[in-house]
Amino acid sequence: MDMSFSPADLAFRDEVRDFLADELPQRLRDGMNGTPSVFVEPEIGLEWQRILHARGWLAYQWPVEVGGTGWTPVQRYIFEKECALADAPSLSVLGLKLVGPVIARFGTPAQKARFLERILTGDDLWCQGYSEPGSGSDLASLKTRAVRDGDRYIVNGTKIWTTHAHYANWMFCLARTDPDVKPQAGISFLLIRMDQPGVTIRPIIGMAGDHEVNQVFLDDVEALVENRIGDEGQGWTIAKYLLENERGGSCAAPRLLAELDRLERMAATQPSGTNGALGHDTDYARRLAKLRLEAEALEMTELRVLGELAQGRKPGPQTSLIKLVASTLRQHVDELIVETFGYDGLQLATERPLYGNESPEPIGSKPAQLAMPTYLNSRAWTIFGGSNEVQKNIIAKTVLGL
Amino acid sequence: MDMSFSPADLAFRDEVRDFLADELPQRLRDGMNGTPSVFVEPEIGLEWQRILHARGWLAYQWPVEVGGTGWTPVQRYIFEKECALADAPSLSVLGLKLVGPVIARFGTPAQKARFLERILTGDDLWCQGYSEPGSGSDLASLKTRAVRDGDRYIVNGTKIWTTHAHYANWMFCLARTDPDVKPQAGISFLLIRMDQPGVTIRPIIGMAGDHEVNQVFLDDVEALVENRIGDEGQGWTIAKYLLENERGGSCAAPRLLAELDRLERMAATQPSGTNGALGHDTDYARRLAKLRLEAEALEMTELRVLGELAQGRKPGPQTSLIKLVASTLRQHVDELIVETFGYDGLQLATERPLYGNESPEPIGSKPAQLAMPTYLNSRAWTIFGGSNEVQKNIIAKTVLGL
Amino acid sequence: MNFDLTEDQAMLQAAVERFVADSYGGDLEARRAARLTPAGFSAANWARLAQTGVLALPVSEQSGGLGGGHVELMVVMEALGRGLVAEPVLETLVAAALLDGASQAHAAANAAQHDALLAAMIAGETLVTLAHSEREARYNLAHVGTTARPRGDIVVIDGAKTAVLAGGAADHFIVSARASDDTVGFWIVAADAPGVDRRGYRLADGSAAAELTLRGVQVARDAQLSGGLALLLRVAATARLAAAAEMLGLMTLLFDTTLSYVKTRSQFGKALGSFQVIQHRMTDAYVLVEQARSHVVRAALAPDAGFARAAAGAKAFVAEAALSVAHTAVQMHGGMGITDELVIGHALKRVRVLALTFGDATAALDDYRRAA
Amino acid sequence: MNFDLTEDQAMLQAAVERFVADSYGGDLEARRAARLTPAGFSAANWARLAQTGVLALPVSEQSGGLGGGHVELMVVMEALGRGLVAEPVLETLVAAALLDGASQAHAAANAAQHDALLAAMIAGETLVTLAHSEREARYNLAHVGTTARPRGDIVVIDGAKTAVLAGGAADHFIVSARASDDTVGFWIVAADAPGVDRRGYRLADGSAAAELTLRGVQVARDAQLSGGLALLLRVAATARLAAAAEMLGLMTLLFDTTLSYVKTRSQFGKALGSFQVIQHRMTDAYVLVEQARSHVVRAALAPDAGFARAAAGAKAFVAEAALSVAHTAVQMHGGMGITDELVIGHALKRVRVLALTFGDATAALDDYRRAA
Repeated sequence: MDMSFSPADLAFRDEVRDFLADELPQRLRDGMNGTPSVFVEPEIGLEWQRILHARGWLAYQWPVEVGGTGWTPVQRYIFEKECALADAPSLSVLGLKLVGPVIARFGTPAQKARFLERILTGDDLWCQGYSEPGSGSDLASLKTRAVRDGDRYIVNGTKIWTTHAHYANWMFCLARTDPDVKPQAGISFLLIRMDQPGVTIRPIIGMAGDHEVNQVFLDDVEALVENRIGDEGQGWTIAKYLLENERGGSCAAPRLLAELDRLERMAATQPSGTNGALGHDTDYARRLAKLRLEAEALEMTELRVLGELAQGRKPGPQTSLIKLVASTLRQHVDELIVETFGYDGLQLATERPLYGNESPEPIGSKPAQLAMPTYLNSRAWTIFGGSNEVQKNIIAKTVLGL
Repeated sequence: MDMSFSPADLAFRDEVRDFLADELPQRLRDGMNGTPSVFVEPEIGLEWQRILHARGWLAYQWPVEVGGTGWTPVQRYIFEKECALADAPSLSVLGLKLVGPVIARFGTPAQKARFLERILTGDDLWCQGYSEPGSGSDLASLKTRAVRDGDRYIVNGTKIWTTHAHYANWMFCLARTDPDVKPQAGISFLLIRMDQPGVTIRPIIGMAGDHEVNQVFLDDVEALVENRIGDEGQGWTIAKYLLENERGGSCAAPRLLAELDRLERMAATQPSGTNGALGHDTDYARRLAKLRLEAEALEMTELRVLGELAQGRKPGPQTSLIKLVASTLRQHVDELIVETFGYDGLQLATERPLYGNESPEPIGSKPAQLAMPTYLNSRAWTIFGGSNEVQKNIIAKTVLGL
Repeated sequence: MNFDLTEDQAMLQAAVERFVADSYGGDLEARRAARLTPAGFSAANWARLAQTGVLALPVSEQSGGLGGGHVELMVVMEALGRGLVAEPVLETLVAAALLDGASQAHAAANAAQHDALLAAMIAGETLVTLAHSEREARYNLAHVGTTARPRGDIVVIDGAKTAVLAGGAADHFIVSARASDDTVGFWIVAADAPGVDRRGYRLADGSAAAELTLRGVQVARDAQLSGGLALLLRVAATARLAAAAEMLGLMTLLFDTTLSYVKTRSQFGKALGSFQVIQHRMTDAYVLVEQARSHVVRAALAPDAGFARAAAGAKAFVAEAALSVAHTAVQMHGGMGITDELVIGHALKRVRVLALTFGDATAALDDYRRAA
Repeated sequence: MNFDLTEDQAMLQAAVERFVADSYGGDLEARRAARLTPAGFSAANWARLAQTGVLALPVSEQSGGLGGGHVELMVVMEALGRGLVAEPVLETLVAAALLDGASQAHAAANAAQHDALLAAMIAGETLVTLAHSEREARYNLAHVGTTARPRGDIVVIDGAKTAVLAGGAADHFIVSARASDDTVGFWIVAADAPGVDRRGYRLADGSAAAELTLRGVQVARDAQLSGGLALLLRVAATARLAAAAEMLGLMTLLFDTTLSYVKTRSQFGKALGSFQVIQHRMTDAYVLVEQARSHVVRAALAPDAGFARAAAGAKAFVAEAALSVAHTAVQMHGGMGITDELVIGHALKRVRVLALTFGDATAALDDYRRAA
C-alpha cells in the first residue's frame, strides 16, 4: 500500500502549481468564489478556458487524437485538485466533459472537425437537452419527437432544467426518432442550433434568484441529419456512455476540505455572543470536525478509486457512492456555513454577480453574503444528475445485488 | 383548549398517589427498576397484581361487567401515569391486556367464568402463540395447523418469540383450522394448556443474557373445542380486535420523562474527566435536553389522543405514531444512559435478577450495572409489536393515503 | 382535557384564513410582487390585516388591544404561516408587546405618547420594530453594546444594530441601549431622526431588514420605555411561541403540498408516493408535524411560571423539525423544488428566517434546559 | 498510488484468516464456551494465535518482534474483527507496545527483565495488560490519581483502577501512577503481588475485565518503564488504529451477514431485500463500511507526524459508523437480531467495547480536532 505520488507526479504537481500561480488571475478566483450557484458565468469560465487552452491543458478529458493531454489518471487528479485549491473557475461540463467526448468517440471525422475545436475556443457554447417536464429521473420516458424530413429532422418537444440554454448556441438533445420500438431503442442523439426559429427559452429562476436553468420549447425546430451523432436509435447507448464517462476518477473532496479550512478560519473570528469566538465553542467545533472527517473519508475513497485506475484496472464499486456522499456532504457544509454567520447568514441579495466592483455591498462580510444563496442552490446537489434516491436504487441493485 | 384535570380527576389522582405511597412495597419498586428486560418476572409482577386486585383496580382495562373499574379515559391515564412515576411493576400484558379483553368480548359465559377471575388472581399465567419462525411481521402466513377431532383440535406447529412461555400454564394461539380458504379466513383462536405432552419449550436467550422469550413446539397437542374463542375461522377478526384494543390511550411519556430526570441527576455526579460533572458538559446537556423535548412532545401527543377520548370521540391518527415515536425515543434514551456511565456502562452481568440481596455487586453503581443490559434489550422496541418499518407502512397507507 | 378551539378562537382562525384566501389564495406572483416593493409587503394587505384585529390581538385591553392569550396567538400565527403571509405581523406583535408591557409597568409620564404610537401601530398606520440585535451579541439577548448617555433633558444614543426585522420600512425603532447605570433600556427612535443611518437589505424570505448606525442620536428622556431586559425576555418568549406557531403553519403547508404532489406525480410509470422510500420519508415528516404541533400547543397552554421555558422548548424543537420537513419537501419535488416557482422554496426561506427569531434552535435549547 | 497489499501483507492476512477459519469458522457455541471460562477466551486459540506471530507483530525486531507497521496492524486487526475473535489481542498489543517503547527509550538497567516479559507475552505464555483507567478520569488519558511514592529501593503504589481490559486473567499489570515529581509513570505489577485486590467482571462482549484496588503495593524501582505519558499517547494512537481496524472487520461481518439475510429471508411473500426501504438502509450501511475503510486506510498510511491525528479521526469516525451498521444489522434481522444466537448481537457488543477503547468517539474527535 502506498498513497504517495511518484517524483514525476510531484514534479507535475509543481508545474501545475506554478502555472496557476502565474496564469490564474485574481479576478477569476474571485469570480469562482463569488458565485453562489453551481456553474460559473461564461464571462468567468470562458476566460479561464482560453488561458488553459493556450497552455494546451483544456482538453485533458479528451483522447489525445482530438487534442487531449494524454495525462495519466493520477495527473488528471493532481490537475483537478490543484485547480480546486487555487479557486480556479469550474470548467464548462457541457462542452468539455459531456458532448466533447461523445463527439470524439461517436462522431464522424467531419463532425469532429466541425465541433471539437470550437468547444475549446469557446466559439460554441453548449446546453443539454435531456430532461423533460414529466420525465425527471426517468430518461426512457422522454417524449420529444424528431421526424425525418429528407436531410433533416423536425423536432418538437420541451426540455427542462437546461443549464445555460440562454448562453448556448448549440444543444445536444435526446429525441425519439422511432415511437414504435421499445422506449430505449427509438432514441437518437441530435445536435440542434439554438439560434433558429421555434426555439423558445423560458428562464427558471432558482430559490436564491439565480438564473442557471431554463425550460426550452422546441416547435418545429430543425436538426440536420449530418448533425446526428451515431446511428439513428443509438441515442440511449450514447447517453449511457456519457454517464459512464462521468464515472471515472473524481476529485470532490479537496475543495470541500479547503472550504472547511476556510470556514474554520472564519469561525475563529465570528463572535459567539458569550465567551470568545464561535470557533471555540465545543459543539460548533465538533460539528465542523465531523464534517471534516466525512470529507477526509471521501478524499480517501476518491484516492482508492484513483489507485484502481492507476493500476490500469476498472474502478471498483466505490465510484457509485462518491456522488451520493459528496452531494450530501456538500449540503451539510453549506448548512453549517449559513449557521456560522448568525443573523448575517440570513441576507439574500438577488443582484448578480456577487463578485466584482458592481456587486452589492455585503452585510457583515462577503462570505456571509454568499452563504444563503449558496445554501439554497446547494439543495440541487441531491436532486440533479440522479437524485440521492435514484443513486441508492442503483447502488442497491448493481453493487449489493438487491 | 384546556389541558388541566378536573377537580374530580385531581381528587382521583390523589387517591391513586396515596394508595401507591401506602401499598406499593419498596421491594417491588426496586424489582421494577432493577429489571433490564421489557417484562418483569412473575415473582414481582404477581405480587403487585395481588395488591391491585385486592383494591379492585387490577381489571381496569376490562368492561365493568367482568370486573372492570368503569374509569374514564382520563382516569385510566392518571392511574397509569401515577403507577409509572411510582415505579410500579408493569402489569402482565398477556393476560390483562390481551387475552382478558378478548375473552370478555368474544367468550361464552362459561369461558368467562372459567378464565377471567383466574387471570386476576394470577392462578393462570398466559402466553401468546402468534408469531412463527418464518412469519415475523406477516401473521396471515402462519402455518400452525389445528385439525378437528371430535370435541378437540389436534394442533401441530411452532410458535416463536413467546414471552414467558416458561412460566405460563395457558397459551392463546392462532392456528389454521381451514387450509382451503383464503389465508386470513382459515384461522381460529384457540386456548391451549401448556402442561400437556407435546408442548416443548426452547428458551431463546437475548443479547443481554435475559430469558424472556421462547420457541414453543406443538406436537399433536390438544386444544378443546370448548376452549376455542369465537367461531371457527374467526381468529383473524379477534386478532385485529386485540390489536385495535391496544391502540387506545397510551401513557409512555411520563416514565420516559421520569427516567430523563433521573438521568440528569446521575449525570450531575458523573465525572467528565476534565472540568466538573458530565451533566455540565454543554454537548451532553444539549443531547439530554433534545431527548426531553422529544419526550415532552410525545407526552402532549398522548394527551391530545386522551383529549379526543375524553370528548367521547375516536382517537385521531396521532395514535398510530405514538408507538413509533415512543420506541425510537426509548432506544435513544437507553443509548444515552449507557454513554453516561463511561467505562462502567460496558459491564454486563449475566446473573439474574439484578435486584434484591442475591444480585451481583455492581461496578460503580447499580444504574451503571443496569445500563448495558437495558440498552441491549431495548433494541427490541423497534422490532416487536410491529417493527418500525411496518408501522411506517401502516401510517403511510392508512393515515397519509399513500 | 380538551384540545378543541373555543367558538371565539375558531372564529378568529376563520377570519385569518379568510384574509389569507382573499389576499394570497395561492397567488404566488402577487406575493412576489409585494415582496419586491421597498417595504417588502403589501400595504393593502397590511390595512386589511389590521382590520381583522390581528395586530391588536396580544395587546391588553387597557392599552386598546384585544387582550388575546397564547392560544389565540398560536391560532393566528399558524394560519398566517399556512398562508405564507408576507406582512410583518411578528415584528409588530413584538413591538406592540414591548410598548404594552412598558405601559403596564408604570403609569409613566410618557404613557399617553406610547399609547398613541401603539394605537397607530395596531391600526396598521405606523410601522414600529425592535432594533436590538448587534453583531457581537450573536444570539445573546443580554449583550448590548449600544449606549444611551443622558445629556440634560435628552438622551444620546450611539451604536450599531443589525438584523432589524422589517427595518427597511419601519417608521420608528425601539432601540435597546445600555444606560449609564449599566442596565439595558429601550428608547423609541424615529427612523428619520438625525444621526440614524439606515441601510436596508433583504433577508432570505424577501423581507426588508435593515442595519442601523446610530451616531449621537438625540431622544427625549421620556422616549424611554419602562421595563428593561426582563420585559424583553418576556416578550422574547411570546415571540418564540409566535415564531414556532408560524413555522408549524409553514410545516403543514409544506407537508400537505408535498403529499398531494407525491400522490399525483409519477416516475418510472408509478406514482411517486407508491415508492416505499417516499412513503417512509413522508411518514417521518408527518411525525415531525404532529410532534411540532404538540410542542406548540404545550407552550400555548403552559402556565405563566413555565411559559418562557415551554416557549423556548417549542421554538427549539419546531425550528429543527420545520427545517427538516422543508428539506424533505424540496427533495420530494425534485427540480421544481429548488425553483422560486412553488410555495415550497418560499416556505423554506421563511422557515430559515423564523428559525433565527430571538436566537437559533441551539440558543432556544440552552434557554430551555437552563430553565428546567 | 496503490492500495493493494504487498505479498507479505497478503500472506499475513491469509494466516489470520486461516486461524479464524480453523478456530471459529462460524462455531458460535465454541466461542461462547470460551467466553464463559474464567479468562474469557480459549487458551488453545491463544497459543495458536501466538504461533501465527500476530502478538509479535508490532514489536520492534530488536525487542524480538516482527517490526510490523501500521498497514500490517490494520490487516491483522480487520481479519480478527471479521472473525469475531475473542482473544485479548488488542490488550496484548498495547502492553507489548508499552514495553517495547520503554525498552527503546533507554537501554535501562531493567531492560533485560522487560525483554523477558515481552518475550513471554508474545509467545502467549504470560498475559500482561495495561491498568490505566480510573473512574474520575472518564476518558481523559492524562488524569491519573494513583500514586507511586519511592521508599528506599522500592516504590509504593496506592490507588484504584477500573475497566482493566482482560484484567480478569492477566498475570501482570502495567499500572500507571503519578510519581512524586507529578509526572506519570508506568510500573509492572504482578497480579498476585501483596496489596493488589482484583475484582473481575464481565464486559458486554463477554471479556473478563477487572477493577483493581492497590493498597501499599511494593514494586522494585526498576519495575518502572521508561517513558511516561508521551509514550502512552503514542501507544494510544496505535491502539486506536487497531480498534478502528477491528471495528471495520466487524462492520464487514455485520454487513455481509445482513446482506445475505435480506436476500434470502422473505416477508409478505417477497424477499426482504426487495423492499426499497431495506435496499436504501443497506445502501446507507454500505456507504458507512466503505467510508470507514477509507478512514482506516488513511490512518494506516499516515506519516508519523500526522499519525496520532489520523488514528484519532479514524477511531472517531469508525466508532459511530460501526455502531450504526450494527444497529441496522439488528433491526434487519428482526427478532433473531436481538438474540444471543447470531453473530449479529455478539458483533454489536464487541463494537460497544471497542468504541470506548482509549476514549469514546467524542474523546477521539476532540483529540483529532485539537491536533488539526
